[in-house]
Amino acid sequence: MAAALAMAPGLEPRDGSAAVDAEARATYLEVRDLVVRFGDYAALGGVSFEVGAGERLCLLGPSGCGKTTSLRVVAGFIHPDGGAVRIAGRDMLGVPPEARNIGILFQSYALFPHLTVHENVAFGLRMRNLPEAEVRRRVGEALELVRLPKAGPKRPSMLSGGEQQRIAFARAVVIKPSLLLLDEPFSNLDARLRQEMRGELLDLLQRLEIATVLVTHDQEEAMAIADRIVVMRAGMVEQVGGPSDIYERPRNLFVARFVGESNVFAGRAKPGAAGPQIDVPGLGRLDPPEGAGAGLAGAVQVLIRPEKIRVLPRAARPPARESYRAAATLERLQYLGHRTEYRLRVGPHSILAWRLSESAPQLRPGEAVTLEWAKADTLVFAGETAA
Amino acid sequence: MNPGRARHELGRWLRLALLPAALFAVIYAWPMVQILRGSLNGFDPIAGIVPALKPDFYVKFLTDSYYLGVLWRTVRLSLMVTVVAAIAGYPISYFLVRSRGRLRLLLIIVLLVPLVTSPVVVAYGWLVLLGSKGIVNMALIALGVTDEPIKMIYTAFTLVIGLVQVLAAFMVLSIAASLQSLDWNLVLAARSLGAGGWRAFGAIILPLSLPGVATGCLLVFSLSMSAYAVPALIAGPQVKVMSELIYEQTMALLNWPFAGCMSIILLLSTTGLLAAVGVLGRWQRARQIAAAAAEA
Amino acid sequence: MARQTSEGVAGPLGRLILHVYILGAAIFLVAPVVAITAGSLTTTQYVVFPPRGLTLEWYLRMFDRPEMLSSFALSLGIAATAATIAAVVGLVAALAMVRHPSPLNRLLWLLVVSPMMLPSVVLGFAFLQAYTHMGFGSTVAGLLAGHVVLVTPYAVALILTGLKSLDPTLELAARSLGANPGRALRRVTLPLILWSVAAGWGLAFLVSFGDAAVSVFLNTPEMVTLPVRIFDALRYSPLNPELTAISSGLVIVTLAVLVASASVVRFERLFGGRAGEPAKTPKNQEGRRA
Amino acid sequence: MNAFNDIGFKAAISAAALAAVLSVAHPPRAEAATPLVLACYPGAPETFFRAEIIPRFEKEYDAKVTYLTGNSPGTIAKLQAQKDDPQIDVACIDDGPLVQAKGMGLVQATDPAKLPNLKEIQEVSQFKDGIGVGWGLFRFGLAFNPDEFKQRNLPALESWNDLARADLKGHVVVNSISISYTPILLTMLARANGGDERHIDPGFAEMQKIRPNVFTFDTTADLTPYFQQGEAWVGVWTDSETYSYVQRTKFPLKFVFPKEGTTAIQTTASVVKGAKHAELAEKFLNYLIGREAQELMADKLGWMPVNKSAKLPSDMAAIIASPPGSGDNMVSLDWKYLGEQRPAWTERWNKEIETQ
Repeated sequence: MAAALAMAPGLEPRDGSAAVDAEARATYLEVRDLVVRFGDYAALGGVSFEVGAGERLCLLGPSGCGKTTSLRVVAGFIHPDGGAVRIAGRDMLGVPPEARNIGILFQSYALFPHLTVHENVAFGLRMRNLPEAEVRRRVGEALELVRLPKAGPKRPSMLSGGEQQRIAFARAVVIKPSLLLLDEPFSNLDARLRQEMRGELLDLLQRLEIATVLVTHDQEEAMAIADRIVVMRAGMVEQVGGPSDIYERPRNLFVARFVGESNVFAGRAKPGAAGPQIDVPGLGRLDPPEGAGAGLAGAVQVLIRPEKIRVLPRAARPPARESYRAAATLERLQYLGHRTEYRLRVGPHSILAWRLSESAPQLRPGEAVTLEWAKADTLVFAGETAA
Repeated sequence: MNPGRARHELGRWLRLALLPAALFAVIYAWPMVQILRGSLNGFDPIAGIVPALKPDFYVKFLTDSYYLGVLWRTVRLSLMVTVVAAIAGYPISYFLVRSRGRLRLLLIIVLLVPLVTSPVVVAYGWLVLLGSKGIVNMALIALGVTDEPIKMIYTAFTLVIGLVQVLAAFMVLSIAASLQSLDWNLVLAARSLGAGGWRAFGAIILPLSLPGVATGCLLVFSLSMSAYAVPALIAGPQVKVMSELIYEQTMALLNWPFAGCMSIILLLSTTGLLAAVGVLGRWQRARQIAAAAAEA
Repeated sequence: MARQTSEGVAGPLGRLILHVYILGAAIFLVAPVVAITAGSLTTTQYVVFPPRGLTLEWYLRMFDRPEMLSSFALSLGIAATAATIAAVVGLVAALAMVRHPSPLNRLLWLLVVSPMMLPSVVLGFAFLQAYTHMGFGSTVAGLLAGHVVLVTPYAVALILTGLKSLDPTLELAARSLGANPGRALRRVTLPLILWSVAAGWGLAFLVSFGDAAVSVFLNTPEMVTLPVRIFDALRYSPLNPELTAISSGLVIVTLAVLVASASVVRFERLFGGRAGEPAKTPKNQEGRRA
Repeated sequence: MNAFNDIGFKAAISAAALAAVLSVAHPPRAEAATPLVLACYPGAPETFFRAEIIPRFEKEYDAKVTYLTGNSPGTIAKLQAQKDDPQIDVACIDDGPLVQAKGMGLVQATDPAKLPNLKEIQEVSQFKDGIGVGWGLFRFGLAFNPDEFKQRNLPALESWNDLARADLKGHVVVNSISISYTPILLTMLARANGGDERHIDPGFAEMQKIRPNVFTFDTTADLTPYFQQGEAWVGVWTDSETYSYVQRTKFPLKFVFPKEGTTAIQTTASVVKGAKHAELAEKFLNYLIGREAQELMADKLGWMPVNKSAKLPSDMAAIIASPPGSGDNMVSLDWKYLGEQRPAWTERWNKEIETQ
């Protein structure tokens, strides 16, 4: 498939891309056609994904998309109305949560407030009736792992948010789970701490090599941690793929808009001899590259990522091959350290573009400029409005 | 939800609910069904109950403005007791959760004293204090506030005061329970954002303690609606409430069908009012959510 | 805890007003009982306040009335048993209501809470009739059953509040760590709502211990609870210091039991609420506070 | 397997076990003596029965008496509930509610031949239908505090209508309609103003005049707190209660019979219908109205005896002003009619008198 133009859903088979990415790994967790209904409301309408051994999968989507419900079905807290969950080939339906050997890091951490840190971490081991000496050894190791070896006698309430999270992580992994589930693990932390913990968690996960499912609504978090991402909406899977697939080749407008920022223009497509011709009022004709976009007709949405747009002093050099150009006026310019953000006007459109600061041209607001972007970076989707 | 999972859920619910439901069906619901059935009987002052299946007593109650007036007074005074208890009890709850050790223990005991004392004794205590030769009147006369003793007992006012005193513990402990679980960091945060003490109270503490206030109001309102001893002994029978009528029919006239009828009406009024408040609350929340969604 | 560092909402003047108010409220709550207790120290044969002369004679006479003491023991036993059953029923019913949403929960709630909304004379009368038909009208079982119905609403209300304020993911966490539902309940849920269960038990105990209206219908020749004895005695013979001595002596004994149990179970923490609190109190605000 | 279930089950078992233990703690006594279950008033009468009457009766008749406390409606409720299998042998009920107990068929007649002491008691205490006997007499009148009267130079009380006197404003205590004294007060007021129980309107009219004077309508039938606290100067009460109270506490109260006449209510005792020990129950009734028991009652309990041969305590005359002659001033009431009218009077009283 041509990399340049992602097609509207329905123009190609649904599960086309997922199989390609999972090829290297043996499937460890397999979730098939999950259906969960709460009364009339369908929380999950047939969700499928798999996780390879040692792989980190992220369920990404806005709130209410069914990602947490999926997680709870995998954990065994919700009995689905349909579908299957298999871990290492074994059917999990009917297996109670306590028999699944799954470690969970809850959004609220769910540390037991009446137990000390040591007792919290030891809880799962005690439930497995391990000898006391081994419990002590493994709790020690786990606390060592999260770099809080002295926290044992403390109460969870005496720890900071970041420390609480590390203890919750230790408690989840000390039982040597076959699968680790992380439910919005960073949402209770402030921005700086979130960055820090994200890196730390990634290190830990890479060291432990446990199959992991992460649930988040934060695409940055998803991209930073996951090997593969499942984008969900309204109880359905929209796209499955590696972080760059999802970003560079979103399957539809929803995925494109949910993952990263973009400029979106409404246009119309007319079938032509060499492929469709696309008119965007105010931007002119943006024909897709040869061979792509066959069958597009009627209303379309055209999408360009801000970092794909080059901002040039007017008529600086001849246009690059296979690219589009548009004349624009610079309205606002913001220097953000490593990058510079431009707010530009082309006819009726307000366009966002950004460049790395070191390669950003020196421009002043009000200046007339030329915008240029590659045809390959122009994504066209069928549809009336941005959903 | 598919039928299988619904059955599964119901099964799990039943495993827990069966014991209390079965126990209460036998020792509570069945006796009350008898009362309901009995309330449809007739009554003869000499021969007693006349078996029948007629809603005569319900018709009598619901068409007589006197009885409806007593029901309305019961509701009105119970609401007053609830509001007074909530307002008067809130500062005590606040103080309770912010004090510790012996002081807190002492305060809890003080709250429980009226609850565990025989109402006859409490009533006599109020007579001793508020009567025309009581300390309060003596003090007022000595201070020259009044020449004649003021009648402070056996009025609707003493009914409210007496019930608030006896039921205060339920309100205070319920509010204290929710204040106890309040995250006081939020108060700090609000104050660091520049909210004054009272603004922080209104914006943070009060809304978060509302569940406790609701539980307290539920308890106090229900108990006020059904209280007998305090109204009869402290407010006197001139301030008639439902339970006094019911007591009179049960114990003095042995008219158990009419007593049963009024009990059923009282129970329906209490649950009906609570349900209406519940529906109103849910409707209010739904409207707020809708308004928030419309804004977003 | 964070509370120790927080200032509360009131300034110094507000605090002063609050303290004065609390003092006033405390006086209001105990004044009638104190007046009568003081009045029963009188040397006259009838209660007067202020008392004329001081004597403990009336209190000492209490011990000459074995039926009062045996009733006291019976009341303690009935109250403890009824409160225990009420707490178990309340716990199980509250778990059903909170853990398993069901349209039947409204009915269950009504079943266990509505006794509170009925005058106790109706309950007593209904129980007497129905229990006699069922064959346990004049037995301990009947008296106990009546008290269980009477006091369960309090246990349910308090345990329900405690359970609702508990973070449900704590139990899920326990399950994911390998605890079956029973162990999760015992090791996590119960310890965390213990205080509201204890508070529910305590209120149920006090209500049962103080009830006269239901017991008067269900008493048997061998079993008359203390409040019934006092209530009857006060109603059928003029108020005298001996009876008020017994009544206020009862309050003193009851509260002594409370104080004693308080030092054992740390009563001041008795009403729940703390459950799940620390998990909801991430300390990340510390960074901002610093 | 399910632990919630498990806990519920264990609780049910332990509750059942506890109940079993508690009931075993009171095993039915195995006794040679004939048992008798007496349902009678709590409080002072209970103390009196336990201390004076029961030991003597048990000794004389080789009986074992169990005393079950209950006021009249409570006892009737129990009799009604146990109708098919009565546990009570003798029931003490006030004469007003006794009419209802009879109407409900809860008590049975006694052969006068079995009650030799019947000859000695007042006529009012013997019932024509042969069901039950009266054993304690309570005559209506006005109890007052002479100290309060002296202090204010108030004229002496003479008539039922004096309750409406302006100088008593706020210091009259009348029982609430739920106390059985009040319908009788109504008939007395009616009689003092040209009516009677069948023409009750004058009674209500007079009560309307008394109403502003009323401090409160008492629901406990115990007027002593109001006298002790000086709220009540006059109360509608009975001679037995006044005497019994003064005898016990030395509180200065006096009692007067209004000139229009008075009537009495009685405490009665009846054999319960289908009583398991009816024979012994009859013996108990006979003993209760005998001279020994009646004198003990007057002496220890302070209640007026129904037995004409019983001696009255010597100090009684100082407290109870000249009991009216046995004949003309004692009005006998038609209890059945009063019973029939009580619901209607109660409702009318509630609407017209006991309102704010």
